[in-house]
Parts: sequence; C-alpha cells; structure tokens
Amino acid sequence: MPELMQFFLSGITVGAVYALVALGFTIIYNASDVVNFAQGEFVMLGGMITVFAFEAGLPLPLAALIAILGTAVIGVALNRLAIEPARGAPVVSLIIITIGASIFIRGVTQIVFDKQIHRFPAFSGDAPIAVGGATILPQSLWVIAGALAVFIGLWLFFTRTLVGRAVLATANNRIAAQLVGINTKFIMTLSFAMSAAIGALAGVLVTPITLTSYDIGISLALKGFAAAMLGGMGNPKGALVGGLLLGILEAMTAGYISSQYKDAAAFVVILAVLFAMPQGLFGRKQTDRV
Amino acid sequence: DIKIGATVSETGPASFLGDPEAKTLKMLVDALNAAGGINGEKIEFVIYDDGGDPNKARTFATRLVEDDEVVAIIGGTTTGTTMAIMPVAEDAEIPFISLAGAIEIIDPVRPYTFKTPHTDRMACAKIFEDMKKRGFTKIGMISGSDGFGASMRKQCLAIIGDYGIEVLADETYGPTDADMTPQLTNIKGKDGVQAVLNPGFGQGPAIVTRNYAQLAIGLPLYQSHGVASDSFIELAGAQAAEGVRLPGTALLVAGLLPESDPQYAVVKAYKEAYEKATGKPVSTFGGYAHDAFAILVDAIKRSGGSESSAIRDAIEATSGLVGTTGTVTMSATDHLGLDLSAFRMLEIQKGGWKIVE
Amino acid sequence: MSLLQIEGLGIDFGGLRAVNDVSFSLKAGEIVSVIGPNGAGKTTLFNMISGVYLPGRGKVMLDGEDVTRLSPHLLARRGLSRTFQNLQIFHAMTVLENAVVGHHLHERGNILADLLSLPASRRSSRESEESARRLLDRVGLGRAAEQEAGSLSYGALKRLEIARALALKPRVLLLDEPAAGCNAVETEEIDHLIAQMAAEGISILLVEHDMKMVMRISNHIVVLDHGEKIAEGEPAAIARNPRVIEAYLGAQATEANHADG
Amino acid sequence: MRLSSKTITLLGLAVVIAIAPVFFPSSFYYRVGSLIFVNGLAVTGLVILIGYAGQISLGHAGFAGIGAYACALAPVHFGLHPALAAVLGAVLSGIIAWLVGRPILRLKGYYLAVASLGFGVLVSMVLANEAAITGGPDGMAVEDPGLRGALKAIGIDLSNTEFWYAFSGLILVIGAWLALNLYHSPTGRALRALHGSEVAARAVGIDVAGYKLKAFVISAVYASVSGSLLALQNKFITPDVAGFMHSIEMVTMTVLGGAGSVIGAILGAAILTILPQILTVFQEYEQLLLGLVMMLVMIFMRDGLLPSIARRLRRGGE
Amino acid sequence: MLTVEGLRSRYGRIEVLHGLDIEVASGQIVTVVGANGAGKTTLLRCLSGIQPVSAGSIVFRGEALTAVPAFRRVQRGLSQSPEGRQIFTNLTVEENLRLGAYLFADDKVDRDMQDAFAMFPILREKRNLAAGGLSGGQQQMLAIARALMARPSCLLLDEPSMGLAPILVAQIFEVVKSLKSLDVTVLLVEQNAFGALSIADRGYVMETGRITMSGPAAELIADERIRAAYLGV
Ligand SMILES: Nc1ncnc2c1ncn2[C@@H]1O[C@H](COP(=O)(O)OP(=O)(O)OP(=O)(O)O)[C@@H](O)[C@H]1O
Ligand SMILES: Nc1ncnc2c1ncn2[C@@H]1O[C@H](COP(=O)(O)OP(=O)(O)OP(=O)(O)O)[C@@H](O)[C@H]1O
Ligand SMILES: [Mg+2]
Ligand SMILES: [Mg+2]
Repeated sequence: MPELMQFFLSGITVGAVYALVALGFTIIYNASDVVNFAQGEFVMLGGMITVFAFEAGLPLPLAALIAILGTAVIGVALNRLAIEPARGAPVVSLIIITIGASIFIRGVTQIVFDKQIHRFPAFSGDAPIAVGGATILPQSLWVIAGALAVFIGLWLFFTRTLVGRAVLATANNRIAAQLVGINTKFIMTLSFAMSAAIGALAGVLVTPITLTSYDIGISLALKGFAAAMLGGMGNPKGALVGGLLLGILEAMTAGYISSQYKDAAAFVVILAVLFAMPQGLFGRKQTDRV
Repeated sequence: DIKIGATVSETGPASFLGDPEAKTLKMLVDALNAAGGINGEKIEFVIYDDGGDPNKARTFATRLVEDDEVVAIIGGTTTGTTMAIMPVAEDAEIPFISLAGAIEIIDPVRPYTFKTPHTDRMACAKIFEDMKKRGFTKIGMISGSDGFGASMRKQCLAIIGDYGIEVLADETYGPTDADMTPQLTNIKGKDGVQAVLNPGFGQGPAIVTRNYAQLAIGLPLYQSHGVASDSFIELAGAQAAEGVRLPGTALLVAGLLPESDPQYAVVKAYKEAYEKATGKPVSTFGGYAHDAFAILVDAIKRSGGSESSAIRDAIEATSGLVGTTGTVTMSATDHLGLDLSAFRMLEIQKGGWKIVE
Repeated sequence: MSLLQIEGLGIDFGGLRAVNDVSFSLKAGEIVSVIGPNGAGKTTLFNMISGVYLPGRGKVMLDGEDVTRLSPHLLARRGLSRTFQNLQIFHAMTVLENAVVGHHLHERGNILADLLSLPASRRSSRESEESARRLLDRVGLGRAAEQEAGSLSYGALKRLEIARALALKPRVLLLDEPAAGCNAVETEEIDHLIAQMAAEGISILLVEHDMKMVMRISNHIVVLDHGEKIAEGEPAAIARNPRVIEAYLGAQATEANHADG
Repeated sequence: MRLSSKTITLLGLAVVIAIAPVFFPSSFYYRVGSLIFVNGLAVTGLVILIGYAGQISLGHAGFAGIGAYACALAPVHFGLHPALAAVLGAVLSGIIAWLVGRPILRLKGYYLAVASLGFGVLVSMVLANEAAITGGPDGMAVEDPGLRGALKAIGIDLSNTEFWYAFSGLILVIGAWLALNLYHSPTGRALRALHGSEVAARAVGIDVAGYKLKAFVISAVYASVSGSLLALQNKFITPDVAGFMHSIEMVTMTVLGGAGSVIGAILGAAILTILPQILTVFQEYEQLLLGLVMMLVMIFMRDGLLPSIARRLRRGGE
Repeated sequence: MLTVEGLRSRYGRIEVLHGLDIEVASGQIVTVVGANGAGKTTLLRCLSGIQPVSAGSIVFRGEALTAVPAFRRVQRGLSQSPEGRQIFTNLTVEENLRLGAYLFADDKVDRDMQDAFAMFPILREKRNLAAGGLSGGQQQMLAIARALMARPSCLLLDEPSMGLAPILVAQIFEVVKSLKSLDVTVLLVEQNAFGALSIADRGYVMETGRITMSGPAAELIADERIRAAYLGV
C-alpha cells in the first residue's frame, strides 16, 4: 500500500506540473482558437529568468516576480509583433508562427543565458513530508497549490466576469465581438499576457523539482497539450483534471507495469478517452446548426 | 592552412554534452592559432551544430568533406550522430574522431574512425569492479531511455555476469521526466538490493539522486560518467548527492591530483583555460573534445603535412599522448587507446569530489 | 405509391421534444411545403430525413424501403438531395467546383484512376463540369463560375446551393428556405425554378416562410408547431385554418396576403 | 498543343531538378538536393491530407519511421532486398494508416492532432525501446540496396550523392504528378469539399469517413517512402526519424510553403532544408534566425509562400 | 445624424461600392433595397467598421468615423444586426445578450434583457442553452435583440426579417417603427421591400454598388420601376 501512495504522490506532483502548463494553453486558445506552441517557452522563461535574477543576488520572491512580469511582457510582444499582424490568417498558419516563436525564444535564451541545466532552491526546503507511508517534497505542495489557485482563478474569470466572457466571444466570432463593442485587440493582448504569466508562474514553481534549461519547453508543451486535450481544450477544469490524470497515469504505469512504456500508456489512454469522448473529458460540444 | 571540421550537438537533447565540446574546440583552435599554428600553418576550423539529429549530422559531414574539404573531422556528440557521420568519413577516407561513448564505434575497428571517450563498457567495468570490491552482488538499475542511458545499460548488462553481480530491478525513465519516485520505489521494494546504478546524463540523474534522498533508500548509489561535472552536485544538491559514486576522469578532480600525476599538467591547463574562457565549470565532455583535438594536432604535426591518409596513419600511431581522459596509445586494432586506469572512482563528499581508490 | 413516406418521426434535444410524431408523404413530382413558426422543428425534420440527425422515433421510407438509419451520403445515393438553411458552401473552391462536387455520385473511376489521371477519370470530370455549367446558368450564376465561392453575396450562395443539390439528379429534393434573402422578384425566379424541377419529376419538400411562394406552388402543406403536426392539407385550406393563422400567419399577414393577391 | 498548368508545373519541377546540378559547386549540394526531395515527398503527402482534406496530423513521422525501419529490418530479419523492403514498408504503412485512421479520423482539429501525435509517439517509442530488434535510440545500419551498382552495370556511373539526388528527384516528380492529378479529379474535389463542409459533402453523397481515410492512407504511404529513401541513402537510421520533432517539421514545411499547393509545399521543404545550411554562418544565432524566418514568412504570407506570391503576382498583373 | 459621402469599398482587388452618398437624419427610418449582390451588406459593414473603406467619408453625429475601429463605433452609438446573424454559437443565449451590452455594467442591463425577453419570449425559454442550437429564426431574433442591448442611437439592420415566420415579420416591423419613439435612428436593409418601405421615412435603391434612386419612402413605393423590380407586382 505505501507504494501505491508513493505512486499517487508522484503522479499528482507531475500531474500538477502538466496541469499548470495545460492551464496556460487555455486562455490563448479560448481567445483565438490557437494552440500556442510557445507556451512551453513561457514556462522555461519563468524558470530561467528566476534562476539568473536569483544568481545575480536578488531575493527569490523578487526574482520570481520579475520572471513572471518579464514573461508576460514577452507574451504581449509575441502577440503584438507576430500574432496581431497575421490577423485573419488561417489557424494552421498562426500555429506555425507560434512554433517559429518557440524556436526563436529558445534561440535567444541560449544566447542571453546559457545551455546549462539550472535550479534554484525549493521554497520551503527539501525535507520530505511523510504521507501514509510515502513521502512528498514541500515544493510539490507548492506546485499543486499553484495549479489549484490558477484553476480557480481561471474558472472564476471565464464564468464570472464579463471580460472572461468577452475572451470566449472573441474566439467564437471575432467580427461579432467587435460588433458588440469588444476591443478584440486588447482581449488578445490580455490573453497573451495572462497565458505567459501563468506559464512563467509554472516555471517558477516547478524548477526546483524538474530543473530547467533553455530547451525544456518543448517536452513540457507537448505534455501540457496532451493533458489539455485529454481534459477538453479550453476548459480550465479539463486542463486541471487532464494534467493530474496524465501524471497519475504515468506514475502508475511506471510503478506497476513498465517504466519504458509509461508515455505510451498515457497516450493509449488519451486515445481511448477521445474515441469515447471526441471532445475530451470536459470539452464542450460544438453546436453548429445546418 | 589546414582545414579541420567538426559537427557536434551544440543544441538539442544532447546540448548538455555538445555545448562544452564546441566551446572547447573553438577555444583550442584560437589558442593554437595564436601560438602560431601547426608547423607554421594556421588551422582553419569549421564547426556545425547538428542538434543531435543523425540526419543533419550526416549532411554536415558531407558538407565538411565535399564542400569545405577538411582533412579531418571531429564530432558526433552522440552515438547516433557518430554512426551517421562514420560512413561519410569512411567513404571519403578522412580521419574522424568521435566524441561518443558506444563501443560499436571502434569495435570492429574501421580504418578512419577513432574516438576519445572511454567506452560505456569501460565505465560499467569500473563501476562493477568497485561494487565487487565492496561486496555487492545484487543491484538495482535505473537508466535513462535516451541514447546514452540505453547504450550504457546494454553494455553494463552485457558484462555484469563477469563480475558475479545480478540485476534485481531494471527500471528506466524518459530524458525529460520530472519525477522518478515510482521507479525508485520499486527498486526500494525489491528485497536484497544492495546498491543502485543510474546510467544517464542531463537532468535525469540529478532528479534520480534527489528522489533517492527523498525516499530515504539508504543504499549506495552509483552514477555514470555521464554526470561527471561539478554542476551535477549543484543540481542534485550536496546533501542528496552525498556518498554518490561514479567513474570520472582526472579532469573532474584536477584540484585533488598530486603534482606527480602524469595528467596533472594537462588537466590543470585545460580546466583553467576553459573556465577562464567560458566562466562555466569544465565537464568530462569538453575534455573528450580537448583530447580529440590534441590527438589530431599531434598527428598532423607528426605526419608533417595535411594529407588525410597520412594523418590517419599518424593518429593510429598515437602513443603516450596525455589527455584529460587518460593516456592514449592507439594501434591498428585499438582506435581508442585508453584502458581502465584512465577512470578514477570518485565519491561525492560534502559537496566535493573525493578519489576513492 | 408515395416516394417518400414519413411515419411518426420524432427527436428530443435534452428535455425538448423538437419534433414529435410527424407523419406525411410525398409523391413523385409533388411539391409539399412544411411551414410553421420559428423553432417549430422544420429544419430538424429535414435533418432527420436526410440523415444528418438520427431520429429518436419513427421511420423514413424511401420508395417503400426503410432508410431511417442511413447516413446522408447513402441517402444521397438513393436520390435524396438537400439545401441548407445555414449555408454550407465549400468556400475555398470556385463556384463551378461547388457545382461539380454535386455530381460526385455520377462520377466514375476510383482513387487509382484519379491518382494516375486515367482517361476515365478525366472524362467524367469533364462531363461533370459541362453539366455544372448548365446548372449554374439555370440558377443565374453562370457568369460567376470561376469566382471563389466565398466571395458571393448571400442570395447568390442560396442559389449556388440549389445548383449543387440539383447536380445530384435527385428524385427527392429538400429545400430549406431557398428564397430567404431574396427580394420579391428573385423569389419569383426561384419559384419558377422549383416548379420546373417538379415538372421534371423531382419531388420537392420545401420549407419556406414566404407565404406567397408557398401558397402559389405547393400541392400540399404540412404545418408544424412545437414539433407537432397541427394541420395538413391544400394551400387554400391551410391559409384559412384558424390554428395556422394564430400560430404562424398572424392576422395581419393574411390580410396583407389577400391585399397583394 | 496547349499545355495544362499541371503539365507545366511538373515539367518545371523536372527541369529544375535536372538543371540544378550544373550550378552545384560541390557534390555536397547533391546531398542537400536529395534531402529536399525526400522531405518534399513527405510534404506532398501531407498536402493531400492537410491541404486538400483539411485533416491535421502531428504523427506522420511515425509512418516515415515505419518506412525507414522496414528498410533497415527486413533485409536483416527476412533477407529481403532493401528496395523491396521499402515497398513492404509502404504497404505496411498503408495498412497501419488504414487501421489507425478509422478510429482517429472521427476526431476533429486539435483532437485529431493529439491523437495522431499519440500514434507517432507510440511508433518512436517502440523503435527506441525495442533495442534488441531496432538497435534502440542509437539506431541501426541499413544495407545498401545496390541500385547504384545496377546502374553502373548498364554504363551509368554515378557517385553516391549523385545517384541519390537523381533517384529521390525521380520519385518526387512521380509523387508530385500523382498528387497534382488528384487535385482536379473527383477524389481531390471530394477531399477539398469535405474540408469546406462535412455536412454538405455528405449531402452530395461523399463518404466523408471513407475519403478522409483514403487521404490518410495515401499520405502515410508518401511519408513511408520518404522515410525509406532517407534510410537507404543515409545507410543508417535512428528513431529520430519517427520522432515528434520530425512530424512538426513536416507539417511546418507543408504550411510554410502553402498547404494547398504541391509545388508550394515542396518549396517549403526546400526552404526549411536549405535554411539551416545557410544559417550555419551565423553560428549561435542560427536557431533564433530560423524561428524569425518562420514567423516572418507566415506573418507576411499567411496562406504560405507560393499561394501568397501567386496571389500578389496576379494582383500586380492586372 | 449619419452622412455617407463618396463611399468606396473593395474585397481584395474588386471594388464593390463605387462611391455612395447616403444621408440618414436623426430619428428617421431609412431603407435600402437592392438585388442580390448589389452591395447592401457591404455598405452596412463599412458603416459598422468591419469592412475597410477605400475612399469616401462617414460622418456620424458630426464626427468622422472612417478611422474609428469597429468596437469604438459601438461606444458612439452605432449597433448592427449583421447578415448571417453572427451570434456567439458557443455561448448561451443569455451570455449573447449580456455581451450585447458589453459596454454597460449598470442595473439597466437587466431591464434591457427583460425587454428583449418580452419582445422574443422564446429567448427567455432558451436563455441557458447554447445559442448555436437555436433554430434559424430564433438566431435571427437573438441577433436583433443583441443589437438592441447596446442601446444604440443608430441601429443598422441587415435583413432582419430573414427566416422569420410571417407573424414575426410583422412584429419586427412594428418594433422598428416603435424605435422611432425612443429616438433611435434606423438604417434598414431589407428584401421585403414592401414591408420596409411601408414603415420607412426615406428609401434608397442600390444597384451594383451605386445608388440609383432615392426619395421619400412613400414615393418609392409608388414608383412603377421599383414596383416591377423589387416588389414583384
Ligand atoms: N442540435 C440542437 N441542439 C439543441 N436544440 C436544438 C438542436 N436542433 C434543434 N434544436 C431545437 O429544436 C427546435 C426546432 O428547431 P428547428 O431548427 O428545427 O426549427 P425550424 O422550424 O427550422 O425554425 P426556423 O423557422 O426558425 O428555421 C428549436 O427550438 C431548436 O432550438
Ligand atoms: N468576401 C468577399 N470577397 C469578395 N467579394 C465579395 C465578398 N463578399 C461579397 N462580395 C461581393 O461583393 C458584392 C456585394 O455583396 P454584398 O454581400 O454586399 O451584397 P448584398 O447586396 O448584401 O446581397 P444579398 O442581398 O445577396 O445579401 C457582390 O458582388 C459579392 O460577390
Ligand atoms: Mg429552420
Ligand atoms: Mg446581404
């Protein structure tokens, strides 16, 4: 039994990481139908900027704040310089732009910073906390709490605020959004800023666990994307559940079946879920009448 | 001028290895040219970044051979890229010194292919010798599933029987995994495991080491030469890394070497130069590139010209060349020229390295 | 015998009985109109008949055969064709290509022939194209043939849909508000077109809110309200039916109709 | 006789492939050329899937992997000739695509993307993990098919790079010919129609699921042949060929050049193959510039290079 | 109130409006009629700002609008019920209406919503359902109601009666007429030319991107050419 507990704790730790990345995808997707493949780069920037600010002597909280704000600015710049000018382009073209952006950001990072692996200290030390015969690191609790907080924030934003609804409206029908007085450009800017900030926050929280380097973005984005699709793209609940589920699945497979094929198992389950629920677990079904 | 080419993985999944290699090569070329070159001739150096992609590596190798017309190639950060470059070099009859670990690169021996790092098999042997000495006969293994980890795992499993050691648990993890506690829990739960071995490079081993401490497994942990750099201690945390053993090269313990050590001068000079030039700590991988360059320069000097086949013959005749990884003596049947003595068993103690032999 | 026979058809969305227990039939060359207030279930009925929705209850019989659960492309193969209330145009293709696609079922050849561009494949493409041009002329879009379909105005797109549906050479044609967005004169043109098609033997099931048109060309009218059939009969009788007037036509509308007529 | 635009396009492509070597300063350029053709072949398949039928796949490298490893494994394990192994790989890819495609093509948009991605991951994972058969992450050697030797026997003596340039070029022209044939054929129109509106496509009698599957299978065969060509000319193959990054690269080439146009996509393949070679002079700025070029092309040529340029020319002409 | 002079607009390289002059006085209902493809929709799109103008001027309440982005025009009091309805299909009916009043956060929004429900009771029934599931006519009602939620001083209606049952067509025209008493100016594009001209103060006739006739609605309705070309009598 303790090993089950350990697998579970491992699963939710990793799952919370995926969930944070997946939550970052949600806003830009909800505003524009674009899956931003540079989302992983935001996570990387959050970690890397914190590392270097911290090593330059800033206190960790300040370094983290700078990283989050800095990444948000980069997100806004990405929108203003690359996405907005391509307005009206097909969604695949926009996706390629975000892929280009992710390569670009990686390229800049390796020059501005370096190609080494980095880490900064965990927020509350490294002393494991015992839970039911298993252990979890305090930093994992930070990550889980972060994922929950971001989830609640986003959920309230999309269901309780008019601006949140305006974001959904912008993606659903941009012309109609303008016709009701929504400043769609601002909405896009806001979405990129929020997505980037959430990504950076994820980076800040997970770096003490996963470590960071200029090229961790791709694999995080990949897993986050898979998690978001498992849960249903665009729904914060889906991102959270999808992320946690994916993490737990991987941990259980690694623990009970085969660590070699744990990623495979995760994808097999995703495929199985999608066959039964083509919109993911919580994705809303499109109702388009003919 | 003498034109030398290189293709290494400066970016991509193996950039952890390729980056210090590239930096080392560039640094050494500059230094050599500043000192007047070889036999009065300057080195013209062309280096490409193959991103760890074998297909790209092959293209760059073709480019080096056909377009840049280099006399020799250094490179192939990973075994995969090396195997892709090799046919090009062999076809063109241009000496090629690989920086990757697998034994297949030099076994069977091919006329134009050489390499500087120890083989994975040698690292395994070094570790198993140490285990045997400490009386461990049953171990657990957790390997990275990338090329480095998979290849070393394979080599280790191939020779482990020779040491009377048995693998009770054989786990793996992906190169970008964030948590290895499930695999380690399984190893922990296996009765009779006396020690654990973790072949891998990059962030994986650091996370394994941290998880190892988190689970309070308490058994001796062996890492591979893939993490032989100071940054490993930093990433894993001195506390978690306490007591970890791994086979390393003299480079890593430059400060601990007695002046009488044959490698003392070479290692110290490289370490200082590299750390001054880049501001980063040296790693074993930069050392591989250093040695490859040294072997090549030595061979060019001795061959007295820039004829590829002459250089090849000269490389094969390398003898007693002191590098960072060991003293290299090649032959027609040995295109590596290192033996086990080049490895030193190191243990991490109080955040630093200690030679335990 | 009737060509198309609807028996007790019904479907629910969540708690809503969108269509319930609707039955009627359509004979060859006949024009039957389905009218009713907004949300009465007319389009939903069409969607069930054409296989876009799976009916919850009831049967659709085509030529005496039960075709209830067939998917749309199989129904098309049996000669059932339709247009859409919410335009379904292949925007990235030219107007001509839109019409050519309608010939899909009459095109011979297979994927291999297409890949290799064998004569059979080319010939059938050419034939489809010629026929498509004739159809476009017929709906008044001949001159727009080479334009990208996305650049047409709303009314033109409506007519393009009709051309495409006709390209199937259907036996039964379902038209969902073909005259929406057309002015009185344009409506009359469509009116003629429909009458012509019926004369050629195509059975037509029509949903339309333009009462002048409906009254003028229908052989028979089915009235839905809240998913139920509330009346059925000859146009003149329907126009006088108090339930229909109350639910659908409104007192003024009938007056206006009389005033115009 | 008036030539159709298809014939002109194909002739143009063939002429460019045949004439280009005149300008090659060294035989390295043959290598780059053959890579362009190999990539071009894969993206031509994706034009059919993405450009015509509008279905996104982020897992096509999986098929390239099957094609590549068929050439590596079949000769070793079944003693099959490598060229026949390529055919076997293509057939196998087609069958697997047919099996996999049936369930996953029911998904739409990003959901299809993630499902196909999952398929690609599974393939590359098997290739990397089953080291006993495939050589694991470090890859395995591929036998020479001996086609060059056969040519030599009939008096055509080509160097290795020259041969693969010519051979891949030939295969690409054939691939492009097939794809261009498809565009204006009933099948091509059906694919483009279901891209526009699935409901309407069904209503005119198009078996949407069936046609999607056909496009998927065809594109898988293209990817497989491309993988085989790569394996045969590299004489060595690693699981990277089936990796996620390779899938992304294929899609990027397709969209960059213009997903709806065969020649456009080949152009995209050419650019993304040549660009890294050019950017090497910028050393560490290479990645940064690659990303920048991708963004700029897509910002200013939103439908992809060729369609955008064509539109501009047309506009300028009037 | 709204003055359009020399308005030209193009899709790509094809010009579809060739210099239009239109004048809408405050509180008036002005109708534009014309055949399919005449450019009526394009005109309204230019006015609401979602279609670029290549030449000419739009002056609204004394201010030039040409350079004002679409969402700002809503703030100035222009609101459109567009062709093709353009509702937010993934949002609920209520959310659609709420977004119609995006600029406002006062209590009056609720009252406006109740008014909308009173006008189209079916929308109240469906308030919590995704708007994409509505029938065509219901969506049309929603589009009109949403446009009204913006409290416009000038309402642009693109074929509001399209797809509505006869009983509702009559009601829509009543509603438009009643807007007059609320001092809302209306520019009405309609295929039901007879109905539209009956309630309008002025009318314009558009043919292939040009205004070919204009005048008081009553005169147009009596004009033989118009009766033949647009009224079908
Ligand atoms: N997919 C669906 N999801 C939810 N509700 C639906 C769906 N399809 C239809 N409905 C509901 O069923 C009822 C009937 O709709 P339908 O479109 O058939 O009406 P209609 O008679 O065609 O109306 P109109 O004249 O306005 O086009 C409506 O209340 C509609 O909201
Ligand atoms: N997106 C577009 N691209 C190119 N041309 C277009 C586009 N939209 C409309 N047009 C063209 O502009 C002209 C005017 O179209 P518009 O939609 O304004 O007409 P309309 O008067 O509203 O017609 P309808 O009564 O059919 O709605 C038409 O010739 C049409 O083909
Ligand atoms: Mg309807
Ligand atoms: Mg219009």
